[in-house]
Order: sequence, then C-alpha cells, then structure tokens
Amino acid sequence: MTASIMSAADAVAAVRDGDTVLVGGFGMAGMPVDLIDALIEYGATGLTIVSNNAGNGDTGLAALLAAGRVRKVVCSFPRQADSWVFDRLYRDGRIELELVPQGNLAERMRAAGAGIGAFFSPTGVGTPLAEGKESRVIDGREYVLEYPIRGDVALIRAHVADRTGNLVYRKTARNFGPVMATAATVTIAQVSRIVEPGELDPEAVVTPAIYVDRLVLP
Amino acid sequence: MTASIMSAADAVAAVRDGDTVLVGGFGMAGMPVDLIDALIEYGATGLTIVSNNAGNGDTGLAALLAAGRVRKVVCSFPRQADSWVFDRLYRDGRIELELVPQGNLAERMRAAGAGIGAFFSPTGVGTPLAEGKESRVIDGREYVLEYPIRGDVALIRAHVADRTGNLVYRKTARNFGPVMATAATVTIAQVSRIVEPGELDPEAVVTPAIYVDRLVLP
Amino acid sequence: MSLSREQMAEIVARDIPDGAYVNLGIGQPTLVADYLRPGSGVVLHTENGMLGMGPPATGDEVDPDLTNAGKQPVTERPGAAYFHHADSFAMMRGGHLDVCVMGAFQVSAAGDLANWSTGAPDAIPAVGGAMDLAIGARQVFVMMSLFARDGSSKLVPECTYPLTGRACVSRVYTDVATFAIEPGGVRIVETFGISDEELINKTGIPLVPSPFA
Amino acid sequence: MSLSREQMAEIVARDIPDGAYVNLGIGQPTLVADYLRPGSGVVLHTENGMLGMGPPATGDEVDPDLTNAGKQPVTERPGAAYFHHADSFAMMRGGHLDVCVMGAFQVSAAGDLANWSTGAPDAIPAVGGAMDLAIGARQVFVMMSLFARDGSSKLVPECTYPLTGRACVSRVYTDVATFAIEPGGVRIVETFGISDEELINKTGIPLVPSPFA
Repeated sequence: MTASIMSAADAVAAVRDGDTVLVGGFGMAGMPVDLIDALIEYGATGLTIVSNNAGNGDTGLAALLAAGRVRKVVCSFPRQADSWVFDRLYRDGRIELELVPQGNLAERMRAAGAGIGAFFSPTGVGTPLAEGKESRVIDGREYVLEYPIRGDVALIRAHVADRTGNLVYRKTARNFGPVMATAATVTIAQVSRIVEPGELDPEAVVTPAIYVDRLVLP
Repeated sequence: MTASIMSAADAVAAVRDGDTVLVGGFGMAGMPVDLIDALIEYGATGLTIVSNNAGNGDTGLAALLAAGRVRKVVCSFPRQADSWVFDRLYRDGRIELELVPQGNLAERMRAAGAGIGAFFSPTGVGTPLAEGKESRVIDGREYVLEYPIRGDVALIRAHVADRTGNLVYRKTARNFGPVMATAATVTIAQVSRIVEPGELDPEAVVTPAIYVDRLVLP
Repeated sequence: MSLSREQMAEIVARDIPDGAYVNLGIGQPTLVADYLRPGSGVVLHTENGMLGMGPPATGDEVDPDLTNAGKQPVTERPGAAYFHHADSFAMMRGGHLDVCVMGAFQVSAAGDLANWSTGAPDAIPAVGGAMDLAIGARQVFVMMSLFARDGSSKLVPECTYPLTGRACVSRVYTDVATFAIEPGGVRIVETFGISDEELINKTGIPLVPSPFA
Repeated sequence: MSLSREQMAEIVARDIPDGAYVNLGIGQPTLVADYLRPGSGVVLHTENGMLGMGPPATGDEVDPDLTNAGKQPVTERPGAAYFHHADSFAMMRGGHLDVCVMGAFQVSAAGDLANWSTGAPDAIPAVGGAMDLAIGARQVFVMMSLFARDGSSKLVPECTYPLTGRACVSRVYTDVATFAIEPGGVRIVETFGISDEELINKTGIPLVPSPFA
C-alpha cells in the first residue's frame, strides 16, 4: 500500500511491547533521531533493538536504553568512547547483548527481507562469535550458518521520499536504511522532504515504495 | 583496478575454452550484442553460458550456440517461440541444460559475488527442480540449499560508464547486469557512452567500478 | 453463461485491494490490468526489475529497454522504480508483493500449483520466474478455464503435472466458477451457469458450497 | 632506529599496487592514505557504504552525512559511489577489495588475526566490521608495533587472544620489521635496526630470513 504521511508520534505507535525494532544509522549518519525521540515518549517497552551501535552520549538510542525500555541489543559495535549508558546497563546485567559482525548483521537482515531461510557466511569462522553455530566446508572453505534477523518495525532515516514511499538517501547516511526497510513488517522513514510521484528519478530510487509504510517529516 | 577501455575483440579475449560466461539481458533488453558477436568471431569453445534465455532467432546467443561453442546452458527460460537453435541442439542431445528458477539464478550469482557459500531458498521446494537437493525446514517452512554460480567472465550491457568503470543502466535493461558484474572474475560491459569520473551522480551509480574490468563502446 | 477471459479478468481485478502491489503473469493475467479501477493505486511489478509498470507501449512510446516479463514493450508510471534481478526476486521471495496472478495447467485442492511443465518427455522445460512468484506473493490467484480440452477438470484432488509450488494458491478464477482455497477445504465463491453438484462431480473434490448460493 | 607510525604508513603505502581498491581500518591504518602517490589511482572503500572516499573533511566541507568507518567526516572523490551496508559487505565478503590494512593485538605464524577483543572478562565486546574485512579482502595487511608494552611479541606462534579471522593475514608491518606470511612460513621482508636472530628469539617463530639481508 502507498505510504502514509504521519506525525512521528502516530508513526511509532506501530511499536508494541516486546517488539524487535531495527534502527538505522551508523553513528549519527542516518540515525532517525525524531523517531527514536517519539518512541521514548511513546513508552513501548521490553524491546529488542537491532542497530549497528548501542547509543552515544545521553540522547537517542542511549536515552531509550536509559529509560529501561530495551531488553536486548543486537549490534556490531556497542563499545564506544561515549557509550556509557549501554556500558553501565551491560555491566549491571540489565541488558542482553547479541554481538554480530557488521557484515553478518546486514546480511542477516537482507536475508529476512529476501525470503532466504539461512545462509553460510565465511565471516566469524574460527572465532568465539561462531561458537555453537553450525558450520560446513563448501568448496574447501569453512562457513558458518547464519539466520535471518526480522524486525517488527524499522525506524530509518532517508533524504527525500515521494508520496508513494520511494526513498533516496544522502551519502553514507544510506548505510543500514535500505536493508532494514526490507526486513521489517512496518517500515517508518523519517525524511527531510516529500515530493510528488515522478519527481524522483526512477533509475535512482534506492528503496522502492513497496518497502515503506509510514513517512515522517521533521 | 580502473576499468580498461577496449575493442570488443580485445575485451572478449579474456574468455578461455571451457569457461563459464555470464551473459546479461532479458530477451533483447540489456543483451550485450556486440560482445556476443565478438565472442563468436573470437572462437572460444566448450563454454558454459549462464543467461536467462537460451537465444532467440539466429543471431546473438543463438548464433554462438549454432557455432557449436556451447557445451552447457544454465538458464530459466530456454523455450521461446524463436528458440529453434537451442531446441534442435537440445533435442539432438548436443547441449546440456541446467534449468534454474529465475530468482534462484539471480540469487545464486549474487551469492557468488557476495561470498556466500550457499543459501536456503524457498523457491522450487516440492518441485522436480529441487529433486536430489538438500532441504531443510526452518521456522516451519521448507527450503532447498542452493549454491553460488560463479563466472569466469561476465558480458553485460549498461547505459553509461565513467572512465573508472562505474555503471548506470537504462530502465528494465538493468536486469541481470549488476548481479553478473559481481559474480565473474572478469566483467566486460558494453556501454553507449563513457564519461569522466564525477559526471555520474555517486548516489545513482548502480554498479560500482570495483566490479568492472573492461569497457567496450559500440 | 460461462465467462469470457475479459469477464474473468474483471472479476480478478475486483478482488485486488486498492493500493496493492501486484504481479500479473504472462498471458491471460495481463488482461487484469485493463480492469483495475483508475485511482485504485494498484502498483504493478514486473519481475525483470520494475515497480510502477504502465500499460503496453504503442507507437513512439516503444522503447526496447522497457519491457515486461513477456518481453513486450510497456510504459512507466509516475513513481516507478527500477532495480536489478536479484533485488526484484528478493522482493518476490521476501513476501512483499500482495498479489500475483498466474495461469495454470492444474491446481490441487491443497493449493498446489502446476503451470510450468506438462511433463511430456520430449518437451523442452522452461520455468522462468513462476516458481519464485508461486512461493513469494502473499496471495497467489490463478486464472484459467476450469476444463481442459478433453473435458477434464484442471482443479484436481492432486496435481498430476510437475509442481510449480506447494500449497501456494489462495484463489482460482475460472470461466464457470471462482474458488477459495482455505484451511477448511475448497470453497465455491461464485458460479457462472454451473451447479455446485456438477462442480463437485467434475473436480472430484468435496467442495464447500458458497453460503450465498 | 625503529620506525615511526608515519614511516610504517609510508612502507605500507609503497606495497599497495596502483589502482587497487583498499580499505584502511580505523586508527593507525588511516595514516596510509597520506602516503599514497597522487595519481596512483588507489580507490578507498569505507565499509559504511562508499568507494572513492577522499581525505578528512575540514571546515565547511564537514557533512554529518559523509563519514568514514570511524565516524569522522570525510570527503568524496570524483568517481565515488554510495551503496548500502549489505552491498558494502557483499563487496568485502565477496573478495573484491584488493587490500585491507588493519591494526592488531596479535598475528600468528599461520596468519591468524586477533584484533577485536583482549578476552578480558569484564570487557564489553565490540567487533564492528573487522571479521568481515579479515576474511574478505584479497590481501590483509596488519600494521602494529611488534612488541607490546610488556615487551612480549605480538607476532606469535599461536594467538592467545580471541581470533578475528583464521589464516587471513598476508603481511605484517611493524616498527622494527616487515613480515610476509607465506605457505612456507613467515619470511622477514625487511628489518629496521634489529637482527634476524633477535626477531626469531623474541617471536618464538622459525622466521625465514630475507634473501636480501
């Protein structure tokens, strides 16, 4: 269905207690700040957050964590100079962490969006992150079996949308947005601008509208 | 390495007897006609051709088949109104056919380009095309294990290249080109025009230059 | 009193929700596009890499770089997007299309679909994107005549032709009746000049009569 | 006579072929960019979705939407291309990058790499893209000081820290010597003020002396 244009508050009401929420961004680039703020305001709890990092400073994801709304984080790089909120929760045993190599994180969400049941990845073989996982030698190389990561809701940031939901991004702020959009039941995109259908070059659309349910302007 | 601009004849000299050659196009849209003609002229033989179709009429892929250069075809849709060259060779037992559902064909090449060892696909489960293949139930759904299809050489057609090898395509002529470019050791792109680096919008590049080795103008 | 292909297309179109993302298979299903209500917001997908496909191209509109899955020239609607084959089939396989409409040789009572091969020993097999569509779309609608030339039913207790996909069809639109394949069995949705008894006899399936018969 | 970080970066840059596609890891490896010959045609990849990354951005160039893997603002070169994370890591995992340069805690004689965790029980683990880079690039160069603060060698017979990747490192650039990890063993390529004997003693590895020593 064609995407609906909504307020951030209305849009994030798609999130239910216990949901898995995919959150775009790599550091601040592509981080859907308004949607995260609305989610904090909204109050859903017991969430699993899938994102590359686990929050910086005291705002955004870190604030969501600090508010006690997150049960588990699935990410590649939680530890950063300013990740004190996550660090404290983790050390206190108050948050669960599934550490996933960045490429497996992206590919597992891609698999969810692409209807792939599981895939053999060469990443992580022989490391502690492959322990307990099924492995197999194919054509002389060892691989680890990885499963899809599906989201109930994806919160992403893009640059411009058309009214139907087609999205383009800006520079490296593209990062996880396009793959998360494919992997969630409901995808909510925070964008800077919404134009009429036909105003985006069809050759340059990065996320086709089929993957986008709700659009939010700043 | 930055792509080299060559004649079609010089470019296809990358093909060796017995090679697997990925050939872009869906019908005529995106078919690298000049490269196929050069390959016929060049004379490499014992080839495995991976392409969506198995040639139409008496030109292009059909002419390559008619010249006896092709040992095996891997494709999704060989039988067409005008596929008489393939039909005759196949009925005479002079060409091998591996029939692959179109989505598995694309995904198996994507897997080759993406370093995935194998993947569980829901396509083809319970059909004759899954017979003898490993299958597995994951989360209540049955999947078949599919392996990568790698090419020694890919022959594709794009619209505009920049001098480093970045490619953009035109409309549905994009089809298999981008995924084949990732899946071959040597990728040769026939393009309509070559521009200077910086003239293509970096947000709209479909095939980054890293996947393109040789560029051929008409 | 049985339906023409155009009438069947109209009935299929009626069951496609506004705003749905839809793939219309090669052949008869392409007729459905003619009966989509203008303003319905239905977006057509073609597996060779496009959302927002418009009507067939004619005259100067014909562009060899813009074709549908049947390799016929088509047009582009505002809001269209192009993507490559792996992305297009990821979209299908990932369950993002709301509806696909396909022809069939046979459909079984369990919703098994057979539409790619008659299994004839000398036939040259060709499957295209049919198996991907069959398992990918959220709803698979089949459009076919109910009876083959020899009078046998193409809605069958078990398919005898090689399968395209298992338990994937949700609706079967034929010239004499429309069927819904549901967990409780095959339900007759609507008939066109044929009795429930005849349908049950000819298909050999314990069809559930329409509540509105 | 041991090398500064800048001198190490210069030596690494010397070994990167013209026109190579290269990923420079966070930290010390980013220095290598300063020593690539202008006109070398080397193209820098950053795993957060870009080929054709330029030097760090300063002043008005700073754009929060254009950063490197260390989340620092960078610039774009003519011929750049952007792509999403799954495509970026497919590029890495698929073996399309010619070289990546990373730091390390330890490298083993077999080319095993340990650079993401010291295994300390209270440490918060973080891996980022290191494991994908380790197994993805055609050649993995490591840049590190040879000796830890306690004087122990970081080139070791077997890694004691948790691995990032197995048998993936091809060259190790250190402040006192450069090593090539080859099927026949670890070869000393070049030394800077240290003897082969001392290297063999301190690493505990039967190093193959450089033929040019």
